[in-house]
Amino acid sequence: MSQATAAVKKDSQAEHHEELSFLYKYILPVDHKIIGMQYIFTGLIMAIIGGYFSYAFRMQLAFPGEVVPLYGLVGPGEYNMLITNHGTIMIFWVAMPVLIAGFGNYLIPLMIGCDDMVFPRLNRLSYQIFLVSALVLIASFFVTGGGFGGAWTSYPPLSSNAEYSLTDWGASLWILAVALEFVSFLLGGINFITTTMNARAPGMKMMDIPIAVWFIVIAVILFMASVGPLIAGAVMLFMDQRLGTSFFLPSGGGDPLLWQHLFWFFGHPEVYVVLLPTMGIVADVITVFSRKKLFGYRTVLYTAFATGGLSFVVWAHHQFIAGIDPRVANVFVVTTVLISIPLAEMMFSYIATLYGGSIELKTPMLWALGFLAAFLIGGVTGIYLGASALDIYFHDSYFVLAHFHYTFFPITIIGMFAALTFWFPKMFGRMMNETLGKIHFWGTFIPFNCIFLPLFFLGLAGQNRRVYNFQLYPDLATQDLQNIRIFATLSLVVMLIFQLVFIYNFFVSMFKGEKAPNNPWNANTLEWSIPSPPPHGNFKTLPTVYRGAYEYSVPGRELDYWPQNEAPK
Amino acid sequence: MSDAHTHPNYIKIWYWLLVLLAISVVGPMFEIPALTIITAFGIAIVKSYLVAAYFMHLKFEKAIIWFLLTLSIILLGVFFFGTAPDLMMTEGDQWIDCIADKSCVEQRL
Amino acid sequence: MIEYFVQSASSFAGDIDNLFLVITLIIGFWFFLTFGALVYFIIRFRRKDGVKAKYIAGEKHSETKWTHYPHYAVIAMDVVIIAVNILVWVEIKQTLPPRDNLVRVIGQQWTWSFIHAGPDGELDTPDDVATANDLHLKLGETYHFELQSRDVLHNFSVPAFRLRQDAVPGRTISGWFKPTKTGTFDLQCAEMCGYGHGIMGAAVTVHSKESYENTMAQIRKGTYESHYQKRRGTKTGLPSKTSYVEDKDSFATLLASIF
Amino acid sequence: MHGPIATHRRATGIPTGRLAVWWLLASEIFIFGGLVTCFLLFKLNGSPGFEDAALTSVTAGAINTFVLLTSSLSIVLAHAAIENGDRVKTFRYIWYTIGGGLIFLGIKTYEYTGKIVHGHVITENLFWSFYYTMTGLHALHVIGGMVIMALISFDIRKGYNFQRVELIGIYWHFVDLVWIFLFPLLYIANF
Repeated sequence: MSQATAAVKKDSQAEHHEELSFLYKYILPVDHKIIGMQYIFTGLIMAIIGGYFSYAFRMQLAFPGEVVPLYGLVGPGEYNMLITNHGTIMIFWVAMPVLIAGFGNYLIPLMIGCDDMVFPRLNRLSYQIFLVSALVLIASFFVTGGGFGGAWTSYPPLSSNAEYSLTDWGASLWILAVALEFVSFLLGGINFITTTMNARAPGMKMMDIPIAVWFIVIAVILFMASVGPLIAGAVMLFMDQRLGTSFFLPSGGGDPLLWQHLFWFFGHPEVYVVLLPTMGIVADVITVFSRKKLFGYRTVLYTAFATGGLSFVVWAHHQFIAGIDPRVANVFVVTTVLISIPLAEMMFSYIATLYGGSIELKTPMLWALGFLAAFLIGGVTGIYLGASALDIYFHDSYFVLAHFHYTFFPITIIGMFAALTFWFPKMFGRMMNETLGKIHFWGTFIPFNCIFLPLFFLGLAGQNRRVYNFQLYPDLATQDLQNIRIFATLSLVVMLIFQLVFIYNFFVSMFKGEKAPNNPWNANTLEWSIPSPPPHGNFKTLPTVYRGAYEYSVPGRELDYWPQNEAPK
Repeated sequence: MSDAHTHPNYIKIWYWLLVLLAISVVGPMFEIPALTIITAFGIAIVKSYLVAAYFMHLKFEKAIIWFLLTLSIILLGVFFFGTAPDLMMTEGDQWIDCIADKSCVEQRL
Repeated sequence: MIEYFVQSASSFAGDIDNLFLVITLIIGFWFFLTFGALVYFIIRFRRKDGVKAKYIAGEKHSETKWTHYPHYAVIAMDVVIIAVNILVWVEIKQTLPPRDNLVRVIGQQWTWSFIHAGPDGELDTPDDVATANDLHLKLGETYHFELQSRDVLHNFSVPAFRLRQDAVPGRTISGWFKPTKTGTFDLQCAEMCGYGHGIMGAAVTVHSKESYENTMAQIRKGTYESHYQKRRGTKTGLPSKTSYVEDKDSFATLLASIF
Repeated sequence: MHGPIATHRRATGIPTGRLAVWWLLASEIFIFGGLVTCFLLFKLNGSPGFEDAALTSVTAGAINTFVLLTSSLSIVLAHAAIENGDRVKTFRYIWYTIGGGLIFLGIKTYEYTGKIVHGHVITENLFWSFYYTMTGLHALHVIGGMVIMALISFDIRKGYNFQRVELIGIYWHFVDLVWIFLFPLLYIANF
């Protein structure tokens, strides 16, 4: 005992953060900031692939049967592969790595005031597994038979038998990549949770932690608690594919519905896994740019707990008409509609935060407010789908598609841009160009609505998802509906073109932008108290925390912000 | 390292575990289903409690770890009961498992 | 509101449309209230020099009531939604009204087979009439269907009937509908079922009594011309591409391209 | 060995390593728990094939349980020894544990071979699919634990990372715990 404690004590004194060689700084880093950026850049590259896929299949829908410029002809099998991998990439390889792993890695140690993650090498390992998973997924597009095309939910028996899916190795590599990605995030997640639980700066109480950190950690806990059964399910599916077992095959005694339950038991909490980090980031951004304390910090936190808890008991609303017992559906309707209560309360608190503020519409603030507005539409349309009877009409229609793009697009893309533009000065030590930033915002936000608002109406008209050519259905092949499809597609093209503005702004600002001061936005949290970009080891002397993260415009103070680590007089 | 607490007598716990193992092996020999379930799973729970509480020092651990482990078991229970109506029955409200009663169309499997 | 976009041709279509309307009214109210507050705050509380933001922690009751009261109202309206919804759900999915006729629907990659019960109203009897991709129904009769799948998941989806149900291999799922309007409607597969998912459609034709008997007689004699095939060649609204798509996507071509 | 200061903070009062192991085990509970739940769902449904549980060898299962329980004892004794600073004894106990793991895997291999020779392969029916999947995943955990234990034992001999004995111990007990539940599920309960 005594000897061991002595060893621990010796360890803690041994650390000094020297500058590292290029190899250890950028290729095999243990520094959480570099690992975080690796995640973000990998995620952005995957986002480009996912965006390219969406371009290809939207063009096919608007101009069926024609050769898509920069892609080629999209046949039915290829269309399935494109939509499947668009969904998979955007959720597992963009939303999760950028928002949770990327910003989680970058922000958690900075915001809670410590020098690194508690397990830096585990952190590196989890990124490397993630990278391998991304490469496996990309490899799956090029094997014989092409990439997997059974939709991102990969319902068996379609996904479990090559005879049905016609993508023998595509399906196996797909499930392998997804499973690897889960393992990577499990390892990363353990790191995040233990870091936040154990390594907070002295004085930082539970209620002083910035909402962004809280929400990332809650998201990770949700992920850990929901993904286990699906990892087991992935093992079972893989064995069905490769060894010929029949866990999900009715003729061998299995049940295809089992996969649906396993998948959605993970899949619904997953929605909140990606939502919460963005909600947290947005909380930080709107408080800074409205110079307001967050309205009801505790309320917001408790609603997040409630949402997280409820998210485990709503999963079957994805299966209302998928063959589950109709009596069970009633239970899930109740829980599903109930989940609107904490989320509505959270939304009300965010909007109430703006009340009486001093709002400055800088680019990050525009993104954050854009998120609130767009997510509001995504949220309210969810009520339709939570009602089982309406789900009879809307299930797997474009209404569902429009609904979840109104949640996932704000979460993933808008949230990501809010975070990138907000923390860009801290990451690279330069400011981004405001004008270009605003052009990019409007050039993304307006086309985004033009893409997905019309899709609600296509859903009302009875158009189903995952169909590669609606000309085959006379009721849907009318010129009016086709015009809507063409409009949505053209909006997508416009939006994709405007992303070039961001890429230009991002790289030019990274090298040529105006030098950023330590605290360009006059924010309170700890990461703004150190130089931009922070050195290896973050803090010269580790900070002590004296107050909560949102003490803006405190009466009786000359400055309208009050850094968390500023000692009281 | 574990904090200052007196060690339980590990050998004694081990003896108990072996006794329980013997019971769980002997139990099914009476071929009474109820007794089998009790000796098999009841004893498994007692054994796992002994291992967790004494060998894993859970008895001396902070409440949060208990909370964590209990929560994970509860969530698995939620999953079980949400899934059971579909998987544990061969017929329900407006559906029947037609493999079981061979009424299905011939499967192309 | 849905009937503005698509015809409503079954007895419960109106219920679903009404449910849609109820929910639209409720959430429309909330949406405009919340969205209005958001926009108003953004405009009203823009940064002005010399004006300092208010310090509101949102922890006192006088402050939290602004989020709590709306939130209680949300609960009340949720209860309304749940209640109305369960009524409609029970009617459509949990009850089987007495049947006039019976049809078995079988999905397989990538075609629909329909077995009409014939005059005796029972399946698995010699007078059954089997068709591929063509479902024929009599106006005003309550139909029960038995939904089965031969291979993977499929979904029996007829938007005009507001009807949708997955076909799960290994299960027979039953349900009902009652056509209330003559005409031919689309049936789409709505669950990803592989390569040909996009072309797995069928035509649902609701007949008057005489026309139904005629068609059935034609089918028995073998002189029947498929409504589904006839329909696919017509009115796509995109004249230039129609023939191209048509050739490219015929089932035989598809199969040939795979094997 | 050194690491960031963060690693040595303990705001919860639980050392970071131990906290992380507990979180790891919580996620493992979900993975094994998911499999066990699926197994139970099919078993309670009366799916055909589950009566084959009578064909598994209770003797082999019981011996394996005994081996794992004993190896659990030896790793906890290793932990007790390192708390007293007895590195030699710790090293020896860790290797006893690894030996236990090897015996376990040996018996497992013997069982697998016997079953496969008798035609009970993984595709025979759902019971055997679950049998091989669950015991296989468990065996992978045993192998992983043994490798880590071997690495730690050499650290101990060199005189550092003493706290890791407890961490691998907790993990090993968990592997033991999983087996305690697999044993009645796959070997005893053939009702």
